[in-house]
Amino acid sequence: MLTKRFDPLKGEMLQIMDAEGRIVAPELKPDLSDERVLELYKVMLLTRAADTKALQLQRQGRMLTYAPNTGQEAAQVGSAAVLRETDWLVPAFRELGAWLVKGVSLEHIYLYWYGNEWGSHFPENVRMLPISIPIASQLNHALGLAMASKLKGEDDVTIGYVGDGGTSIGDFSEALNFAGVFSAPVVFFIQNNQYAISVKRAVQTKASTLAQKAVAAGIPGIQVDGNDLFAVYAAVEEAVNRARAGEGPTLIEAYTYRLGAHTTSDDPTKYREDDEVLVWQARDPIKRTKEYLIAQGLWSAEQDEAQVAEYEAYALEVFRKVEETGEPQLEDFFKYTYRDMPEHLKEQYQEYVQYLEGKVK
Amino acid sequence: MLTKRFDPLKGEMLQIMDAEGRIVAPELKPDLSDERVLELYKVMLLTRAADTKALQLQRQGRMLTYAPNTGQEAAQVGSAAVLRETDWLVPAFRELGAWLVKGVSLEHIYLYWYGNEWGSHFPENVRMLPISIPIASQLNHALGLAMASKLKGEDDVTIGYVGDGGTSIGDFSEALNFAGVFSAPVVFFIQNNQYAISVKRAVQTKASTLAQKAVAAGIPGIQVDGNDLFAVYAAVEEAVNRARAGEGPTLIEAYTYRLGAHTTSDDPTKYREDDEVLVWQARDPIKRTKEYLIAQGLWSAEQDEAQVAEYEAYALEVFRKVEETGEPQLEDFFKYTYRDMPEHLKEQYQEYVQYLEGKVK
Amino acid sequence: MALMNLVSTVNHTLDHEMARDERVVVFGEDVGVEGGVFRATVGLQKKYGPDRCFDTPLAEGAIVGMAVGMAINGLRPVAEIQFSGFMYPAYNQIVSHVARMRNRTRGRLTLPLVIRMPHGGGIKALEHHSESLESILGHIPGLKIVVPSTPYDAKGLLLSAIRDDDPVFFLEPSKIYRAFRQEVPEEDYTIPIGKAKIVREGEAVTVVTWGAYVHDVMKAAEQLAAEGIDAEVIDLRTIAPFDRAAIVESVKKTGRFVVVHEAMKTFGPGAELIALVNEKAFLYLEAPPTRLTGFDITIPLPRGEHHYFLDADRIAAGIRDVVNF
Amino acid sequence: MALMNLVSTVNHTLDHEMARDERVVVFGEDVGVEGGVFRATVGLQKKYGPDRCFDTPLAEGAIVGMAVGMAINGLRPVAEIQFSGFMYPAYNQIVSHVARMRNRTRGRLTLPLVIRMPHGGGIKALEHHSESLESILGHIPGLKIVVPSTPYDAKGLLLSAIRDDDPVFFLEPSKIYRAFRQEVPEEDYTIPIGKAKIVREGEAVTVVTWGAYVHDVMKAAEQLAAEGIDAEVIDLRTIAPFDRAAIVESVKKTGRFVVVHEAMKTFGPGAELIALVNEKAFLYLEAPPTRLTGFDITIPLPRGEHHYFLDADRIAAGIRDVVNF
Ligand SMILES: Cc1ncc(C[n+]2csc(CCOP(=O)(O)OP(=O)(O)O)c2C)c(N)n1
Ligand SMILES: Cc1ncc(C[n+]2csc(CCOP(=O)(O)OP(=O)(O)O)c2C)c(N)n1
Ligand SMILES: [Mg+2]
Ligand SMILES: [Mg+2]
Repeated sequence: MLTKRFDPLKGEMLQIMDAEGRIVAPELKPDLSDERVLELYKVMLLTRAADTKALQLQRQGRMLTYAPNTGQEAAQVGSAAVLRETDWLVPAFRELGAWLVKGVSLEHIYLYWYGNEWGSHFPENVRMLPISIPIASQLNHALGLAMASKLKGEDDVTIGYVGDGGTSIGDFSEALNFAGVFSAPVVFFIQNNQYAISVKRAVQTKASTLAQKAVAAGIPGIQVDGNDLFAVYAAVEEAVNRARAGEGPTLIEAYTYRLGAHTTSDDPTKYREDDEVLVWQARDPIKRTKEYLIAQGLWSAEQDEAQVAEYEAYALEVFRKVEETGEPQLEDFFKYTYRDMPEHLKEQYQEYVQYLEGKVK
Repeated sequence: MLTKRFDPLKGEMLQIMDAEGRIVAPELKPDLSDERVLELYKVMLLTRAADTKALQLQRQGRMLTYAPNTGQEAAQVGSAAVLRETDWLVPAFRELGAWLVKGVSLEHIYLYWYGNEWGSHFPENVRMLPISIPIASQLNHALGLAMASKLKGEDDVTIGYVGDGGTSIGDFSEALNFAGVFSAPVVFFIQNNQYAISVKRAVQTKASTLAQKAVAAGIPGIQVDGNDLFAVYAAVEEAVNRARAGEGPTLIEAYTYRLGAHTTSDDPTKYREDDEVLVWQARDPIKRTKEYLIAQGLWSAEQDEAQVAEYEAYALEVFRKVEETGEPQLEDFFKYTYRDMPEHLKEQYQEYVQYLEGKVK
Repeated sequence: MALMNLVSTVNHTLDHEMARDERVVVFGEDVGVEGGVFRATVGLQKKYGPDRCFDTPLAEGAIVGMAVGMAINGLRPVAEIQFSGFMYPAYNQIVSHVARMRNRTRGRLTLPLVIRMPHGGGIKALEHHSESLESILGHIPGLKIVVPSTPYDAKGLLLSAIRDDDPVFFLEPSKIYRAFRQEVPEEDYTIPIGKAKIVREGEAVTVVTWGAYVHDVMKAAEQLAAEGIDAEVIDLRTIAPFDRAAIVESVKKTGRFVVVHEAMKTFGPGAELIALVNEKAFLYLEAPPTRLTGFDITIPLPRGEHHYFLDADRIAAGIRDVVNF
Repeated sequence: MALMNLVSTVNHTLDHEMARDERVVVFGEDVGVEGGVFRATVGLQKKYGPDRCFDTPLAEGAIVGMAVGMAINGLRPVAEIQFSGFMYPAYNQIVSHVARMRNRTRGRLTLPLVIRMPHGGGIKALEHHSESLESILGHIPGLKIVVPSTPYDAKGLLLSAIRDDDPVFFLEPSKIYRAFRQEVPEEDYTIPIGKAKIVREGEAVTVVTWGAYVHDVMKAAEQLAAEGIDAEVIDLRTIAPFDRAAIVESVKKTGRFVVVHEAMKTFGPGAELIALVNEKAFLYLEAPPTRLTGFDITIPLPRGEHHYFLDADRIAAGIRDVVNF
């Protein structure tokens, strides 16, 4: 078991592919076909293209606030890739790659960041919760989804995402602890990107790893190289299998880095050195996976360039569609508070419509 | 260091005196004079006498709800005994022995349980917070008191108490984590009495010890035999010294048992077997310490009986005084909401006084 | 039909619905093995097994957050918070998620869940065991809040709550858990959420209240009737979204309005009802709409709590003032 | 004197008070190294060192709970909650301890602490970044709640808040953090907590508001003045305990009352003011006291948020209705 072999209390971290795309632990490499690896790599590329576009559009004043994912694509894509369709994915707010793997359309995602609630209305078959802004609170929903699967006798698994900052808030400990007690089929996945806005990981906790927080709940925990697609996949696969077999929850810390800003309102030069960023750029998960694929003869620099261009064009096209959705329906703001609109909301809505009509006249 | 020698992850628990009062680890025995040990033993006796009386009085309908301490006296007295006058004690609600050691009068304590707020108005020199009913929330106050000592450059230490149930709620993890990050001079002391009302320790968490929850915060943790006065004292002494020296917080789990009911509204036969209680009665901290003292020639069965009788009489006398305090001052309920009574409260108070006067007429 | 008190009715109703709908799961602190500190869930674990009724670790935020996930994934969780004063650790889950999941997802994800809790005071309890949360919860769009005043109502309202597709807070007045018994039908019946009940018709003044105070207000009304003051008493039953029409209609008839509640006065639930009466029946008002409420203080410990709570005499005096205005 | 906007005034004022009183410590998420996501604490760590101004891990409950302990042990903590929508995890600390420590100990332990947070919306932010918490906090006895509407007031009120022996919530309307600048004296001055300010005298109607809406209401008042409607505008400034006399006196003069706020309507802060006006000035009322507020819905995401917030036109229309009643 990986969680036995890599003890976070001893500072051990699972790595399978190094920063140059070389396989350093072939015996641990997950059993993925070349096509599947390429497929996942392409989602990583799309994730980055969507990021790049969103940032451009935001600077043009067309997109609103946006939380970039650059640098974290392997952690996101590698983790969600393990799930099957009936498994549940519970996001925090910075897992674009994971959502794409889970089948959410880029249109939904852009629509959300564009400030429209319909961006969180996913199709029936996409088992993903909406973005959760209150940090770590979503982990208890992951617990609940998993508990329901278990109590219903279904073998679906839930994965819940959280950031390094999120491990400090009570919900994190509570969710892990409940999951341990109930042997809930859930995987808690930390994207440790070293920052909570400006607050460094070292200020977040004195624990030397975040994976060791599993000890408090008596559940297995493991730290993995979060920029290594294979390591992430392998650890999540083991955890998901364990959960599916009724053996309870796992905590996974993906050690990664946010190469961009916290959100488009953030200026990271205020709190970190360029040198640090350079170090992590060399560990870029996309670069690394690309080098692996090229070395395997599965991909080329030219194909890569063309694919990136295609995805950027696609992202722009999707955004244009989103822009064209225009004004949201006024009634929607009132309609979804309860199943049936109560009388006082009908009144508020109607009075407002009347006011607006009066203004137009 | 005890926290290095006794690793909760290996199931190791510090014990110095066994259930028969024999010293099993003489090299670890804290450096306490015979008089001091006897003094502490007497506080344990007083604690139990006060408990016994309170329960009797409650059954007579004279005392209100009361949370008994029987079985936990060593954990309470042994921990607080380490503190000096300027150190802070932050209670949960079941640490009578600790409060007595810290210098709170039994009169205050009875007055509180009798349902009068003045029971929490301690003298200026007693650095103890009032009872905190919302489980574990008080640990963040302990953190804050300790942080203030540190920031003011004073070397006072704070001890914060919590139950086994309290380790599941977010405040517990948050307080430990903050304390670790800031190296706050605080000791978190768990009275693991095996139950949170009816919920067994095993349902509270899958962690095999509560002490190991320290790992999540990256701070030292240790499990001690909570019915062993010396083990408790030794572990707390080490932790307090460390905190005072600026070396940060410690988590201590005192492994003990609530021999009585959760409170006077609780019936433990609904959720636990008599056999279990019998096992723990044999481990009674008072019996054990008494046997030690008698073996040392410091005490006798006769002295013990007389002392118990004296304390029970004393407790009754204190309670009678409390009963005589009569009705609380009406104005007090309004007066202490703000420093100065705002106009709306003056109005509410005056209207009510008028109403009462009108009724009397 | 059986004679039941309020808490045994809650127990009977949970049993009834767990038998009928296997999606219903019941959990909370001390809810399983012990059957709840008030015995509201006694016997359910034995009957339905520990998958359907179980104890949780001590953490209200996780209890409510878990209920959110369960409700999304096909269950109908009925969670217990041990006392309403211990709801606060779950307040983030309540405001940020329980209230909003439907709107946030434009109806894609809904939360058919119930949070039950003992509510209000007057039972000589410790601090934090006497809280009234109507406006703290009622201010949040998306929540439904129900307070029964009788065993009969409790069954009908609780069945409605569990079957409701929206999250419902079911606040059980602990003071009357065992205060009296009533005939409660064994059969299935529901009482609609959102409808108030006129418990006494009258012409002189409209008195709105709910929960334990319904009984004190009724006592006051009887006192007043003896003096020739004929009060109309409305049991609001649902605090959010509440029955505005029932109140407005009654005030249009009586011209006078009193609201009686346990919660603190300022920014409390009574203020809302007075604002409503102003908005909808201003021209009918013959006296200032009036609140008889708790003081703006922390509810005293047992030795002083009788000062905080209203009794029939004080209520009658307050109503009399409005009628004699 | 220097021209300052609201957020730079907060920064200046914290600096001022940290220099004057070494018991003042400032902390919260991103407060230290970065100087706050809105830059309200920028430069303070550099100037006063990391013992006086520092970052905390991410946990609002611990931030507030730690402030409680610090205040008891001789400091004057000024904690920041990053947005008011993230106050909920601290709500248990706030209700159970911040509000009650003085009363619980009959004055033995007091909490001179300040919780600052950006408040309200209208800044096209993500979900949970636009919350108005007046009644959620104001209902709790023992808390003081202040909302400044100008840089000048912000300094005077914040100094009062830090020097107050009771816990004060200082809600900073984020919409006007940088909306305009004003001359703010370098010197020490305080503005008393609990006193409202008449920002425009008038005879036709009393309009009470606070925070960012003061400016929209003033715009509306100018529009109305052009029509010959002379509104009296009161900036409430303190939400709890609020200045009842100022409101009542004004309503006795004008006979008409409108309250304008961002928070949701039902069980919202406006209800309380209307209840007060009823209790204290019923016989002076010539029209129903009226609320112009947010709808009872979750504040929409940016594409729709303009529907939630009132502008001067809508405010003017609402006031006009009351005047023409
Ligand atoms: C309860 C809560 N407090 C504060 C915030 C404001 N906030 C948004 S993101 C963030 C940092 C989160 O850091 P982390 O968990 O590491 O996730 P990351 O942003 O790095 O992906 C903060 C403090 C929030 N959203 N929720
Ligand atoms: C937040 C909160 N939830 C629930 C309760 C009700 N309650 C009072 S004591 C208790 C059990 C506490 O167990 P533990 O922490 O082990 O302390 P012990 O009673 O054993 O001393 C519970 C659930 C509470 N006081 N606070
Ligand atoms: Mg992070
Ligand atoms: Mg316990």
